[in-house]
Amino acid sequence: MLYREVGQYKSSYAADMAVFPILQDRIGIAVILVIAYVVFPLIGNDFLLNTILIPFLIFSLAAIGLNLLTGYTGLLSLGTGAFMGVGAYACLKLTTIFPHVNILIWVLVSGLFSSAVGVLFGLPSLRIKGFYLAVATLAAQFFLEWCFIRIPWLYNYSVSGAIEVPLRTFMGVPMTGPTATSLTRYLAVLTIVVVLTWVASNIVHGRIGRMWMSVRDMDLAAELIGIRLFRTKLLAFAVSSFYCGVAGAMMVFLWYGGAEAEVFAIDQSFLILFMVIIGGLGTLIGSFFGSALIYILPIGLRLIPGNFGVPIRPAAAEQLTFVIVGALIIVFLVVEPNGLARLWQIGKQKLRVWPFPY
Amino acid sequence: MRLKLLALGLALVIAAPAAVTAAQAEDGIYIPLMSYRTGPYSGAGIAIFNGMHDYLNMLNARDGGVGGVRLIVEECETGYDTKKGVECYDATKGKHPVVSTPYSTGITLQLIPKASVDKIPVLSMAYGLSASADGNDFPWVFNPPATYWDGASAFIRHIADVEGGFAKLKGKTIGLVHLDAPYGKEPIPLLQALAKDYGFTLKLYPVPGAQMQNQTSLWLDVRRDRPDWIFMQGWGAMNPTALKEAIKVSFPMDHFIGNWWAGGEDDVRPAGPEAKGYSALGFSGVGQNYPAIHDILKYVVDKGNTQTPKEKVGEVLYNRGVMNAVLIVEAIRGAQRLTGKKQVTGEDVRRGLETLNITEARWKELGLPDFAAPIHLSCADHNGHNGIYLARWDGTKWSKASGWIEPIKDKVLPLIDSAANSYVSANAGWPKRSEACDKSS
Amino acid sequence: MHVLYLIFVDPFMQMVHSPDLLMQTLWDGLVGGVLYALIALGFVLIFKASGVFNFAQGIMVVFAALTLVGLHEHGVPAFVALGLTVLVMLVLAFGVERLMLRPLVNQSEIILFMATFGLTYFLIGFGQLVFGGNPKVMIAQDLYLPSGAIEWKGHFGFVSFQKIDIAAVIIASIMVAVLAVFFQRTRIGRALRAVADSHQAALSVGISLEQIWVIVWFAAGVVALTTGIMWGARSEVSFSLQVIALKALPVLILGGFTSIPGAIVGGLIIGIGEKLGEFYWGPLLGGGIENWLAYVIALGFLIFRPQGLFGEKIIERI
Amino acid sequence: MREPAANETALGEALLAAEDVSLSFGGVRALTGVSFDIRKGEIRAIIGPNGAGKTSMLNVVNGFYQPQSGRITFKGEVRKSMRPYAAARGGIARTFQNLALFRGMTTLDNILAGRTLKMHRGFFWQLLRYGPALREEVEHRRRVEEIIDFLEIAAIRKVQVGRLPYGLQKRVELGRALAMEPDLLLLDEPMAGMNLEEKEDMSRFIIDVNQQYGTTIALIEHDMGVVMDLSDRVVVLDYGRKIADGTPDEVKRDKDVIRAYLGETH
Repeated sequence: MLYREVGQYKSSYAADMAVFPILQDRIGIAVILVIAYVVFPLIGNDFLLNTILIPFLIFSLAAIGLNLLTGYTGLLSLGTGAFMGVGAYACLKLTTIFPHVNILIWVLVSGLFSSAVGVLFGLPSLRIKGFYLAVATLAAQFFLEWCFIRIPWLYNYSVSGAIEVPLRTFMGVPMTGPTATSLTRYLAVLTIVVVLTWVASNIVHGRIGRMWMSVRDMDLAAELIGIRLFRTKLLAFAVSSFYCGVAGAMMVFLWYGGAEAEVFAIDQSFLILFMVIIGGLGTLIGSFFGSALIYILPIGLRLIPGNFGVPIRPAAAEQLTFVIVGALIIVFLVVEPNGLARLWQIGKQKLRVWPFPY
Repeated sequence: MRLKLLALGLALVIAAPAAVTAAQAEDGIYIPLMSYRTGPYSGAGIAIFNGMHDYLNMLNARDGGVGGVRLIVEECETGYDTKKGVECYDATKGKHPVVSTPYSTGITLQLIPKASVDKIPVLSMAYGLSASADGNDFPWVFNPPATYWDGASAFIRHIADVEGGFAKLKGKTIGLVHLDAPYGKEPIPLLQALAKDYGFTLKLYPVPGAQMQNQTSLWLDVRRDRPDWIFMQGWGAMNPTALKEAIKVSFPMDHFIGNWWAGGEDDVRPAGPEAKGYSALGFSGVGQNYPAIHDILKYVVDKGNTQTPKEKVGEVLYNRGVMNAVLIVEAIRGAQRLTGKKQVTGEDVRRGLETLNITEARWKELGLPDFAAPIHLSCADHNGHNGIYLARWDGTKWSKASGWIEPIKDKVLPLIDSAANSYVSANAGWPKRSEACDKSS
Repeated sequence: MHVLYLIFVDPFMQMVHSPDLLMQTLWDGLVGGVLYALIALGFVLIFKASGVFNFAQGIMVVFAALTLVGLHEHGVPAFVALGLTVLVMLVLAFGVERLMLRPLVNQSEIILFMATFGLTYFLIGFGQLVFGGNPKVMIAQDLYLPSGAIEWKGHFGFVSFQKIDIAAVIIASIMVAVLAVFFQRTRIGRALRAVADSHQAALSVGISLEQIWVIVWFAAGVVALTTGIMWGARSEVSFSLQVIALKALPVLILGGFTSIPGAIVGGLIIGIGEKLGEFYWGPLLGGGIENWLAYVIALGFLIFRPQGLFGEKIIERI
Repeated sequence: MREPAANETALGEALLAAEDVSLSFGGVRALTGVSFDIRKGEIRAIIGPNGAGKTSMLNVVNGFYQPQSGRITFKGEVRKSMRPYAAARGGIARTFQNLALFRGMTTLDNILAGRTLKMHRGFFWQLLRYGPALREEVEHRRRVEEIIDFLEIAAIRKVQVGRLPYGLQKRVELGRALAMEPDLLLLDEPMAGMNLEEKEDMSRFIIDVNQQYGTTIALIEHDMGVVMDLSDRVVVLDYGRKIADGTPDEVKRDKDVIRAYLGETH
């Protein structure tokens, strides 16, 4: 009976409306933050930081972005990869033109460019819905991909045609570029993700979140209680693309350290969509679960055979990974169509009555 | 039931990466191969990595390794995906690899900045960043034996020979069919410069990545423009499709030349006998007729220690893999010589690469007579800009169809210089070379 | 001014000046369109009968072709391999119904859509695991598919018709005709249409949904196999083909998700439209616009006709 | 039968008047030349057999359908048709025959969503959920809690409405409409599918809303007993035409109504 809310009375509406109304949840969050900020940096090697945690956080943020659009507002998008790309290229241009401004500021600002593009491609949502809209976002995906390759100005006319990340320092510490350590990059990514997750949670728990969910659940009724559908949808496109854009900029500047346009191809869009659905549509915590499962699990699967001495060819392991991930997606959908976040809730419910079964 | 699933899933997720850190250290020289036997480019990948794998294993079986130290060869599957490539790199980093061979331009670009930090040299054999041929700016990156610019310039030299001199190029139209990605676009600046110098017209025919198997309209363009020659900077499924389409618009095959990634057996076979006469650049020998390849057959293939079917040994890309392995091994030998150590590190191998000198005689010693042009690297020149030959497809197999063609170095080198400079200036804070220079042996 | 000339005048001048190229473009567009239409047809079959937006249709094309070639590589005679592949598609249909659709019955559209993503991954991995990941050459000769070309020469130039393309068009037409007869004339076909109209109605007249699902997935599998053979013969059999399969989506948008004639007409419009666009207007933008042109055509179309070419006007009720 | 005396004096001028409204879909005529008005403070019933065009009429009033001809006067303003947003802004709220709740949201969120138009703190305060934005949330929460108490649904405050039984969902939907503090409340069969007890509760809520808040109500209902009890005036539609209009007593005696409607059902 460790996890229970009995005896925790709220004396104000404000307390009741807090994002984590239960004490144990608040403690849990504090513990996670301590682990993330103190324990991981102390024990983490490059592999843990650079291959597991940084990408995990970045994918989580992108998944949150897509979740705001697809999970909260009910607009299916297959253009996430391209919107991430917009963020990355915007960040490159900004830091090229204004090299003295802190790169982290540009990472955030580049999200705004992604927002603008997102709104532009969200315009068809005025007329079209569902899978039809998904195809409209595919148009964004392919068109933007073409732009990333075809407009040399975007990648500073570099011969390789790729984004080359320059060295940028913050108070003398390298943040980006080859000399930036995994630890600095990890802390920067972590901070941005924590802050933006907090903001996202504020949005979805407030008026705007309710407007989005209203549109998702029953757009006609939403209109009749005075929600302007078009504006609300565009706002969702804008905020969602902002998150994706920031994730894209972080991906190139704080993780890869250089990238080709191919990184933002359609596969990326699908990957993030998997994360959102497996994690749970319309939940923020689900975005983290989804990102963990879809990104980290295959790494684990690839490493397990080697570490347990099972002789398996890497290619076969890779193909098996595809089979397993594919099967897992189906199994998860069958077992819990509402995603990992729902399982998490059920788990908490079990804890609440533990050790009694009901 | 659901909870158990969740718990199991989470346990898997957490346990797996943790297990990695406890990677066992084994005695020997660790060479990770970033392979791709899956994914869209697996056709080429399988052949290349078979070649590398088999040659290195042959050394282990025949000589007990290099200089008495066993080679530990481990593949990490990237699927040609940059993300997985970086993951492989980080996963293997802890085991002290002596060299990294990313085999994808995307992954190479990721590793170039990391190389000097992690002290692991990058050997990108005739791919990656052309500018990295400049050893002063890129002390940790090597891309012998030739850059894409060398390749494209060799193509121009070849057609000048056929046409009867560079002067005859004037007024000609030369088409570049290329993958619409950084790799495919690489030759453009060089060809543009040459077009200006020699007075030919350059026409670009980009193939978007997603359209690799759907090139009909592009080849209609070719049919409309009727270029005199076509050079193809192609890759993967793009190549056979391009050949089929070229046949469709009846473009003369003997005026159609691919670069060295458009010259494998799988690239031309689907096009059938009509592809006869198509040629492609190459820099490593074809066929099984080399003592070293015989050794591979004897020590590895016949023993069943490989995934390679016997008839695939000696194919173009297989032999290219062998050549890549030779470069690695020669660099390790060089490092052992320079340091006197047997168990060398990445730093030592970097020095070995910088002093790499494979003469004609040395190729022979290695059991690969006339397999490739002599390669000589130096601190400033990490490429060599070596000779390239033309291989022609006779409908069933590739065979050498020319002698060594020299790249047009006086055009390529300035371009390398300026590209290296612009890379360094774009990457503000790029470290200055601090590595000492060894005398070549 | 010059730009306007290049956009509005020059392409048409070219069309008039070299009619052979125009005809060649139209023919190539037609063939491409037929193949898009075939992929879209697979989508439509499944969507109509089970309401599932089957993302895996593209990969089923590759998987079917890979199975065929892979079996042949293992020494199975071509036509036996063909039969076995049809059998494999049947097993796949059963598996999908039993393991995926049945447990997910009554779930929302997006969940089913996601499940087909899972299927896509599964098939990619499984196909490579069994048959190897390297690209393969379609066994066109063994299947007695013609090769070579017929050239039609006139005083204005020549138009070349690949025999394999002609075969593709003919086989596709036969396939569509067979499907149409199947839907209109047979008992199962009528049952299929009943399911499309209303699941409940179908249940109430005693049609087993499970059977229907197996049948449509099997039919979609056979369509996929046909598409795979044709496309494989035109280039090669490899997994990069799946990206092209996405082109079926704009085709569906044009034609509507539930209309077989829509899929065909949509396919032709997209096929011909993107070839014309790429050939005559592409050079203005540096080429390579074929990658997104189809989507933009579909998008522009959607804004004016959100329900597709053959879809019914949607009246929203509340 | 409801006591008319108390309300007779309160009945003011027309809040909304529809004149000669015609609506058709393709070739099908849903409404033909319908005119009627709703006066301030009254409970106005719209009745008629199935397919008579009742719901279409409500849809025209709150702008979901645009009629081909006719005009609508709302709060003195004459327009050709309403628009949903303008209708909501002007104070028209609505419940639906087949429920149009936000099924994935909790009861609380559903009703809070009804307050969207009353909330004004901008986007940037929303990002922080602090200061004015939080104060605003709390203030509206207080109003919503009043409605929750009024409708006696406190126990299901934090339950996803998709999981609630039908009767409670109807109540939540009423709550959402009330949260808009409407001037005109349109109720489309608020008691459909309810048992007697639930109907009585719902009737009580409707009367209370009308009397406590002075909200004008237009409702569609099939249960004649309820209609006769609740409403001040009744308009009767049949095949998209108005066939009668008046007090419940007048309508009940109307020959056309008996023939078209009562005669068939009773």
